[in-house]
Amino acid sequence: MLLLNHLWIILALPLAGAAINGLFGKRWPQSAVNSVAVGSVSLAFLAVAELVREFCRLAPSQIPFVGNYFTWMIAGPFRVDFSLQVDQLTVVMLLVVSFVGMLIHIYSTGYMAHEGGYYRFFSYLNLFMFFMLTLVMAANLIVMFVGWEGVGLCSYLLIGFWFLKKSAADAGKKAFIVTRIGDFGFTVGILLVFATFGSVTFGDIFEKASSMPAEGAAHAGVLTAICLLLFAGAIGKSAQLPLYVWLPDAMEGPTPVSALIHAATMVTAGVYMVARMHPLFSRAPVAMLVVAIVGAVTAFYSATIGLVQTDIKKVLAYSTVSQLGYMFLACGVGSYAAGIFHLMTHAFFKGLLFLAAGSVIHAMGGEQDMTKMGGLRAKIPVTYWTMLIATLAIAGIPGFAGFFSKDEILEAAQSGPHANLPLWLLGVAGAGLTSFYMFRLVFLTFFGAPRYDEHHVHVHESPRNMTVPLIILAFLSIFGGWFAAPRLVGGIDYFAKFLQPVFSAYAPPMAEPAVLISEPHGSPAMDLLHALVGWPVIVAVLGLLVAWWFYIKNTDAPKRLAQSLHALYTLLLNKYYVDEIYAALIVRPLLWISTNVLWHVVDERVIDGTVNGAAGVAREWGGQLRKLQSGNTRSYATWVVIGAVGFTVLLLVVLGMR
Amino acid sequence: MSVPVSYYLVLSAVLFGLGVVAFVFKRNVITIFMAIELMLNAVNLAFVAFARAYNQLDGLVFVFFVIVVAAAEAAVGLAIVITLARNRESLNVERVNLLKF
Amino acid sequence: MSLPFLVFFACALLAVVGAVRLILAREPIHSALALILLMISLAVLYLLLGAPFIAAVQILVYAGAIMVLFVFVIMVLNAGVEERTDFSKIAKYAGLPLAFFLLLWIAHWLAHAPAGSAIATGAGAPTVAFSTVELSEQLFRPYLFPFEATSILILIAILGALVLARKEE
Amino acid sequence: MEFISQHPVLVVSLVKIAALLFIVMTALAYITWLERKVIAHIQSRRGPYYVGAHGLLQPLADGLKFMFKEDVTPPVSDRLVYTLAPILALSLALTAIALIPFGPPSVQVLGQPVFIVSNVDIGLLFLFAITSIGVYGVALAGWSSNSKYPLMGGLRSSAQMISYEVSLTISVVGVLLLAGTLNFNGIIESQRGYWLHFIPRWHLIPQIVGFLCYLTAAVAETNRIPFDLPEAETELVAGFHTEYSSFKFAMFFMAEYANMVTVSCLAAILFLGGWLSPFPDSWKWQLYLPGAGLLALGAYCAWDTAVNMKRIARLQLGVVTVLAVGGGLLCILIPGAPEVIQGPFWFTSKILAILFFYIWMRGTLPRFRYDQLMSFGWKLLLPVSLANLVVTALVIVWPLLVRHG
Repeated sequence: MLLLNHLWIILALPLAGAAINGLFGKRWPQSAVNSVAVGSVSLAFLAVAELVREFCRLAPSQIPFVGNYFTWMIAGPFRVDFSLQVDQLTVVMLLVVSFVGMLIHIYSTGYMAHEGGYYRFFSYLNLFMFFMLTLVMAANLIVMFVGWEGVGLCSYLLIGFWFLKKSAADAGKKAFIVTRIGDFGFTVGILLVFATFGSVTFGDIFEKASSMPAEGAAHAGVLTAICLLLFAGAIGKSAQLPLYVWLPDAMEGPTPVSALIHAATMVTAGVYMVARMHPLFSRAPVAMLVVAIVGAVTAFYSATIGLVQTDIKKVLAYSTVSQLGYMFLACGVGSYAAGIFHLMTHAFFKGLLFLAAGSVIHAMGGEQDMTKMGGLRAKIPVTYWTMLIATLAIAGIPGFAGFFSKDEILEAAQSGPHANLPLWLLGVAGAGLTSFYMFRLVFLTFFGAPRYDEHHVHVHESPRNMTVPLIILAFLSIFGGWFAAPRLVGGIDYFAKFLQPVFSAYAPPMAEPAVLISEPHGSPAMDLLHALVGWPVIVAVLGLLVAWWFYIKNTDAPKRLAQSLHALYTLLLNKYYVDEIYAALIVRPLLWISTNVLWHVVDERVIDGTVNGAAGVAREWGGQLRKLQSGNTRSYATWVVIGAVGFTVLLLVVLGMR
Repeated sequence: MSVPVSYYLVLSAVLFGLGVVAFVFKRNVITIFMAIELMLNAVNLAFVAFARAYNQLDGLVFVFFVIVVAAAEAAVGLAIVITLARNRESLNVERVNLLKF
Repeated sequence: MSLPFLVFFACALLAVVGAVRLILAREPIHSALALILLMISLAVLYLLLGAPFIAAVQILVYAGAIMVLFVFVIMVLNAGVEERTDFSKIAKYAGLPLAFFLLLWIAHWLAHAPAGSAIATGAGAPTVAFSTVELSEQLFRPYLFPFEATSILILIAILGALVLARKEE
Repeated sequence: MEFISQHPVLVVSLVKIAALLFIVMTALAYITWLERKVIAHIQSRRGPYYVGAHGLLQPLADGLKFMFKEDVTPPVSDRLVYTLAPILALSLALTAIALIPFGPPSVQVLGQPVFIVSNVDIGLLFLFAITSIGVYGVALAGWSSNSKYPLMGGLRSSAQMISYEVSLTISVVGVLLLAGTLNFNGIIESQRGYWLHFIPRWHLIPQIVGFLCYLTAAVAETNRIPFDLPEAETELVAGFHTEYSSFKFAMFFMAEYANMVTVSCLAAILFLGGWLSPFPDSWKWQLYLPGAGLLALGAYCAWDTAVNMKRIARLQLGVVTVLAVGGGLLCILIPGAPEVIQGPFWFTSKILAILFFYIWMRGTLPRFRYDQLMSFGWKLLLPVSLANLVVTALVIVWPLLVRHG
């Protein structure tokens, strides 16, 4: 029970790593920095493993297991303890975060080997791990918020890691500011939670919430408000419509960062939060619906943008957005387990995709434009195979991790308790598009003739410390989803079963717990068949074939299509001009106001005026008083006397002390 | 029949006032120091008078301390005066006006 | 007119004369002498107030040490007649009147002390003198720390005086 | 009249002061005679001889001479201070003596002790207070003469006095610790009793170091050889009183001897048991010692008159003889007189001894150099007296420490 009683160790390890590297790493050799960074995270992972072992020993009554470390703040009824908790959901998140995080750390030691600010990078990375773990282990909203903001900060720092590059710095700022918009909602949500439940601790909140009646669409109340506000935060963090714009730009950061923060962990925080707050969401159908709609629409919408992007990382970014959309869709239709399941598998294959892309970019010497690649299959086989596996996984080809999770989501949307056919259609369409643009990526990158100058670019396979993580993740991208395999033959979804206690604990009476067993279609074989030839699979294969037809069979088709559908093409290519619209509608007015009102009037006139005025007055007085400083001792003495007399008069006359 | 304490206090006040006047109007640094001593003496008298009035010894103790401090002050002050006279060939505070804006 | 009053007024007169002389004298030495006169008469007043120890210390330290130091310095520097420069305006028009105002005010205030208050009642000779033993008790028990502190102060003063007065070669 | 009856203290005190003044003045005069004689004999001369038998009238003559000489006051001098200085010197010197108890307080008239003018509770402190002011006489004299040598002399002497006053005071504190009082009678009483039944419990024995320090410092305080730099003839003509003449000079002169007497008295009181007899009370014959002494003196004078004296001198010495014999007989025959006379007798004899020691030193020792004087005072005398004080304090406090852990 070592770690259960000392949960803080898991947090302390990466924090220590960050501190050490940040403080001393500058003078240390890379090897030292590596050992500190990777070592701390690996230890954290081992700690998590041990924690899981101990966790499994716990009796159901002891779950969630809460460790309270110190009282952080007390203000009247408002009391915040620094407390951490462990339940099945936390365990899943911990495993994903710490394991993927560890792999990416290892990968980074290779990828960043030639970069300046090596120690800085790893210090930030460790810090991120610390905050992410805090986020998932938090036992109350405030601590969770700390982690929430912390990861935001690290994301900002890492996106702008090459802060000399203006685009990178801007991207960092953009990410920070855009997510801040969502966080505002989140903050207000927390306040509202406290106002409603008088506590910020999950346990208390859920207890009180479970006693409240579910709010139907007719009478949406405080719960709905809370959920929507919290979801606003999730939108910002997880880059959903309409706040997704920061994520594509975030690709300015180093690729491992994209993999860790903007694919595997941080961006999924929103999903985790929604799942964590499910007792509230389950009682706010309106909010649920909003979540589902936003998710589905985002999934489809960003997939369409992904179709035409040529920057390899941008494609992956949009696909991330759309996959996150799927997760929210799952939560929205009440199948939190599916959402978390997809979160996990996504962490595996999307992390893998990014790392592989990074490996490609590494091999191409920093080139990110797919139109300048091609034919890399033979030159970097490991990268090719791993990336192919990941693509199959994300495309939802049966047998791979993505298939199971996505299938579960779509099924929940189709025939779950909150089934919603339009959303399901959007999801399926999105799946097709996903499959298309992913295979487009693969074909453009690895197949066909090289479109780059072979004399200048010396393509080379990445070093061992980069390829090994790829292989491990590839393995997981295949088998990571097989917990749910039995379901297809009418068996049990072990993953959902594992999470079931969490999601059924405070489930509202009306809504039965998340799907465990699909409704029987007769024999297991039929079930399997039905699953394998379900719409998701069909559209996935379609997407694959279309991509093949376009980019292998006759490669000039895309251009022709682009010309024939020129308007649509440019629209997509420019991401629906969303950035421009935002700029026109929000950014410019804001800038104008802050320049002409806040800056030139408020700051210059009012504030500076006040300050300078005060200074001027002081100077004026000083100039007058200076004359007293005559250097003549006796005049000083006189002043002393005058003062004494003044005091005496004060005492005797004014205060009348006789 | 003995002298009321208030008489002593009045005397002390008078002396103090004269001390202040001396302090303000004398020019010789040494004399100004003497003026300070005079004021201290006046205060001492008040102390003793009060000690007598309330029959408490603390007043005397304070006088004791005042005298000690006065001694220290005189030692240092006169040392300063000597250096001053050495450097500026004058004891007139009017001449000592470097401490100016 | 009983003896204490006689002594008091005599000494008071001497003291005031001394103070005035201190102001009017132009020779620093005369000022010093005036001050010594004042101190001695104060010592007598202390005796009258029944504080012989303080009286002795007053003469021993003030008249016997401090003023000797003054005289000594005056002699060493051979301080001549102080030249009369014009008063500083502030001193003339503000300081002097204010000082006298202060003076008169306090005097008036004290002279009209409410009868029966501690300072209005008689004090001095007839009542028993403060015993030196008790004073030392006070000095070495409750006031021990300040006492030691003053000793340190004296030490520092000595060092400071040495440093200041040393001729820099 | 009723005022006087209200305050018998005043009357008695005034009488005592008058008597004391008369005695002391004459004593001073004859101390000068004694000094000259002793030094003369040390230097194998005869000393004053012609004015009266054995020059006994010499002091008188000197006094008259001082009276009738012209009193020169330098025109450039600061008149006030110039005249003030000698008065200050002498008056203070004499005032100090008023605190000295010449005999036990038990001897009283009108309920007032006879042998002490004012028995102050903290007499010692007062004595020091007064002597400390004595510096002004010298300093002011030197300054007011407005001439170089006196100024130098004044500076020197004031510096010297300030310096040695410190060690003087500190060397005495040891005795105070032993006695536990500042009152002279108390201090003397604390020395009553005997070690081994015959060694008097004088502070001299435990405080021998203090005693030596005291003597040295005292000599310096009184500006006498070997510390007589203020009036070092060879360097400063006559030091601070160079410009002084006639009676003002006489005043300084007397002041110096008065100071000598004072410090001797102090030494006797503090270290030599004041008016206590050195012999155990059980030895009754000591009651008749004073008378016997006088008779012996008378006898010698008679013999001298008969053998050596001629004409007028015979008469003079005859008078002395009669006085001595008469005094001796009175001291013995009047009932109670021997007891009464005891204290003063022993006290004066002790004072005389110390004075003789002074004169003796003057006759033998050379003069210090100024820097030697200063370094001796600050670097040797002061540390030694301090050490003596500390050791004494420790010895006294030790038992307490042992008892209270």
